[in-house]
Amino acid sequence: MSHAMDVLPYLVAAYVFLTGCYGLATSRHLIHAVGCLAVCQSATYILLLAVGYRAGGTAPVFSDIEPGSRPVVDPVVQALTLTDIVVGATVTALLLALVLQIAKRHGTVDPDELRELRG
Amino acid sequence: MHHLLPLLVAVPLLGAALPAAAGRRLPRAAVEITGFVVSGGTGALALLLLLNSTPPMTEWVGGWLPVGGQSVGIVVLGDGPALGMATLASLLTLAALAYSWRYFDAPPHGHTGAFTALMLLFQGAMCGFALAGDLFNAFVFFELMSVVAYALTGYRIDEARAVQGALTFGVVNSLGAYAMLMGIALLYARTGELGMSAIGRGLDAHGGPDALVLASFVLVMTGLLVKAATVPFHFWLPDAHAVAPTPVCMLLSGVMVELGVYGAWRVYGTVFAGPGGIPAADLTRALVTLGILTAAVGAVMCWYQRHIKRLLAYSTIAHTGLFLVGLGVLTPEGDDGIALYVVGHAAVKAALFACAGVLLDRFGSVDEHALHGRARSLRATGVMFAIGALGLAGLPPFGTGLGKSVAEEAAGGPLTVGYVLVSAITAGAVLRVTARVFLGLGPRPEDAEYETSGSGEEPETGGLLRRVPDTMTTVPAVLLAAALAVGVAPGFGDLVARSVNEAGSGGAHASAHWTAPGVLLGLAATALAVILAALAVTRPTWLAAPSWAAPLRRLQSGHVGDYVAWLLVGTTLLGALALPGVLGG
Amino acid sequence: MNRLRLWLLAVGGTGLAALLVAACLDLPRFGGRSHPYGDRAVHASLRRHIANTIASVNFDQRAYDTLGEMSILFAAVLGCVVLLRQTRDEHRAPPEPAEVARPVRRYALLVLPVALVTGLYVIAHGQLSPGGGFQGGVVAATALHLLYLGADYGALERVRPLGVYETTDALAVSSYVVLGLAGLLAGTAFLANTLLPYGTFNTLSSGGTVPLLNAAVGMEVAGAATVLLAHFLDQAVEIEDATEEEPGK
Amino acid sequence: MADAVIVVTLLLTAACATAAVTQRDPARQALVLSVLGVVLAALFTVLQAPDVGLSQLAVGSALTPLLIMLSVRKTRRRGRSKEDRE
Repeated sequence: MSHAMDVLPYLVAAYVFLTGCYGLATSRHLIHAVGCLAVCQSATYILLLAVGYRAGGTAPVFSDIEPGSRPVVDPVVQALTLTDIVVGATVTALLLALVLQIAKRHGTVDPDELRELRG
Repeated sequence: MHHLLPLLVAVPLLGAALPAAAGRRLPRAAVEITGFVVSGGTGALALLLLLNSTPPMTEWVGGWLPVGGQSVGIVVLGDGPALGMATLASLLTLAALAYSWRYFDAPPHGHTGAFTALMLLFQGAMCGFALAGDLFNAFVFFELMSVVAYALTGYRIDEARAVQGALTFGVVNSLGAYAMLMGIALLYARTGELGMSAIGRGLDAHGGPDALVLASFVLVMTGLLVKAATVPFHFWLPDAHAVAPTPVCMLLSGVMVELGVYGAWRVYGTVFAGPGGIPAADLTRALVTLGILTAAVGAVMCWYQRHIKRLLAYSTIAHTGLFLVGLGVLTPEGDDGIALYVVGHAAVKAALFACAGVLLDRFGSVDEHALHGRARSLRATGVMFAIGALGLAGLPPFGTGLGKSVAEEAAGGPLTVGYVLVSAITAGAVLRVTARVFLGLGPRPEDAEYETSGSGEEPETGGLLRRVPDTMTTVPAVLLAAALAVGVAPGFGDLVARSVNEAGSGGAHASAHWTAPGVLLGLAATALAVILAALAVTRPTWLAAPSWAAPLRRLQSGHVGDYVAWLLVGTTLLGALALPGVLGG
Repeated sequence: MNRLRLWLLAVGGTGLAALLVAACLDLPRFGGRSHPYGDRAVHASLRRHIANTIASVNFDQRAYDTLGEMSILFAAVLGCVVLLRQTRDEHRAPPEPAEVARPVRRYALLVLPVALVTGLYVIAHGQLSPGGGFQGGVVAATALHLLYLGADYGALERVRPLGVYETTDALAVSSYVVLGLAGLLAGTAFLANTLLPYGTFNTLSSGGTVPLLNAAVGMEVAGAATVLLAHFLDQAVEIEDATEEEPGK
Repeated sequence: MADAVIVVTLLLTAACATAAVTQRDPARQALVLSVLGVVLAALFTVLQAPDVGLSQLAVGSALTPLLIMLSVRKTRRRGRSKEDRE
């Protein structure tokens, strides 16, 4: 158990990333594709936070614990993940806006039926 | 002086935010003048800093100076290449804003400043990315650059193609960015640092490269090479650049793609070049292989386009391949040559897009076949288009020619032939367009089956203007003059070479100037381009698409799922190319 | 499904999977003790009297990243304004006021003020406890849209003058940049947190400029999320295009 | 004990991610994404990142699915009115 535990979170992150890529490549609906991209991005959150975890550590917030009394997990990756989450939401919003316009202009949201921009 | 470095980001951001806050009541002219002043001022500041960049500057944002060699802050770099790219991006933004003065009409109701604000944000993002010395900070500005670019690409929402191209662009680039972030997380896990040079030191301290280093290298490079439109990550580029508004195309093709190449150079040189990183031989193998592939695919596809903006987009891909080859050989001369080449190429390519924009404005079409002979009256634009083509071929004394000749000498051997061929083919395609569209030479070519035509585009001005606005002819003229100046101005080449070598290349100094073989090769490429164009116009059947090119064109399917699959193949390819050194080490 | 794509996906996916798994096996084991940057960040945060280290990293040590992130949000708002604008062939049709079940209405109107206050509280305590500008901003913006559930679209549009939120968004970005520039003008560095006293540890006013930057981000996120949601609601509810207009035409 | 909780949430995350990808109907996918958001928020809290968990709860399980639902509604509405016309 403990040995598998050493790498399990990383493997889950890799798995989530690849799953998202698979969904993105085989998607038949552009909104679904944007959702899959969000799945891909959640892999980055998992990886970042897994990298910063410290066994037995607590959250790096010192409002109710004495500084130095307990080990804390890495605050830097948490800050990075926060940034990443906001970035992800904005990208999703923009892409969805584009999908809406595609639905209007092409009359379809199936990538297989978009017959422009070839060759 | 170094305290001023973050201003290159802050000023355009403020310039974008303040008019947006006040912008609902402001007249259009006020917003546009603000745009000029801000982007021009930032450009001037970048130039000033560039002239003071010896010795290279660094700035710790927030004053978090390192204690005992370690800091908790973000470092911003102020060396020659960083400030050079920031200056290039700023000046080109200024040119694009000037170009869109009359050209770009129809701002969204109640949001007069939206286009200008987005352009300024784009400028700030490009400056921020160029100056980034911290890997996560580079990712943030990379994303900012991407987000603004998606919105700008899809700006003409009435156009079915524009929104499709923008979505493809968005999905592929975002996926690339997430791959890059995975790579950054892996590097952070190994070294516990985010500053590029700190990560480099951390990797070296850990010992030789292993699978972790390889994976992080591949993932980070994937993000950057997607931006640089390297084969097989390149599919999004023609789809996006062909449909974006022309002023935006000038920036996308002129600097954004090159920033991807610059990022790859910077990240390799700072993070992975040490003994704990990727061995030099592997990097050369990876970059030169991908570069050759990119240049070949770009040149072939460029030749067979009829949509003029798409043709120019493929020529950008071809030239990006040449940049990668030049950097991949890892010599100081190669770096110098590519730096000059990038500057010259940016000016030439932006000028060519600006000319294509005039066609779009006059005829509502950028289709080589449909416009056959119709643009005879646009003499000035035709002449500039032809001059731009010669610049693309690297005719001395254009800056592109100088950069190409230096890079050719650094690459040497069969790679030189590649440089000549690729620049000749792309320039030949542009000359062919000139001959058909502006001179009406040759018979009207026949339509092929699997291609994107350039007809039926919406003009980008609201209501047809009586004549071509002066700004739309002045801007390409100035840009072409700048491209010429890069090659002619005495000592400019050496100046660039010195500042590039100071920043990277391990302190070795090389000089960049015209040599006899370089001039001859430039002339040869130009002659070949002229011959190709003449053949294509007079004997269309001789150079018609051969059967082997058809599958290549079919790969460009416009399907976002295909592009994602190719992105995965690309990461695998990159990993395989860089694998031997890791196994041996 | 296209066969070539499946082959590419199989090859590329296998390659990337192999690469990632190999990399995972070389990573330091999960839960390890070595976090040099993290430890330094904790010390720096305590030196500046900021109880929540993450706020310190976001708004002080790596405030420059947050500037970029705010700009991304700002750019996305501008982008959505541009991309979801009403085109010539579209028109607005105010939706019929929908009948809302009384319990739903009561619930929504009850939760709305609570959620808004929670949002503001979360913003204000950013440098003390978990939460801050991002989280609070999103909560406040989403809370506002409970009105749609609780009352109807018209009520929502009345309390939500979009222009004000857009201006708030832009002003918040500007004030963040101006606070950064103030550091530069004071002779230290861009975004330097040296202007204000660091205050008493674990109080609302501790941490120098951190609470100010945090508030700016909170305003920005609330404004941006509201505008984004509003534009999507507009598309989903109000804007109709030619094909939707009259079925028989 | 802590390890066991982490393992469970990790496996749940992987399962939700798989479901979000294989659920091809975008409206249902939005719901699954919302669940994924909650599971991720729980995982982050277990990993001692309450800040990130809160953020993920607000963004990942509320804002993003809401945007997706609104987009689905818009495209569906179009599709329906087109069918009516035919």
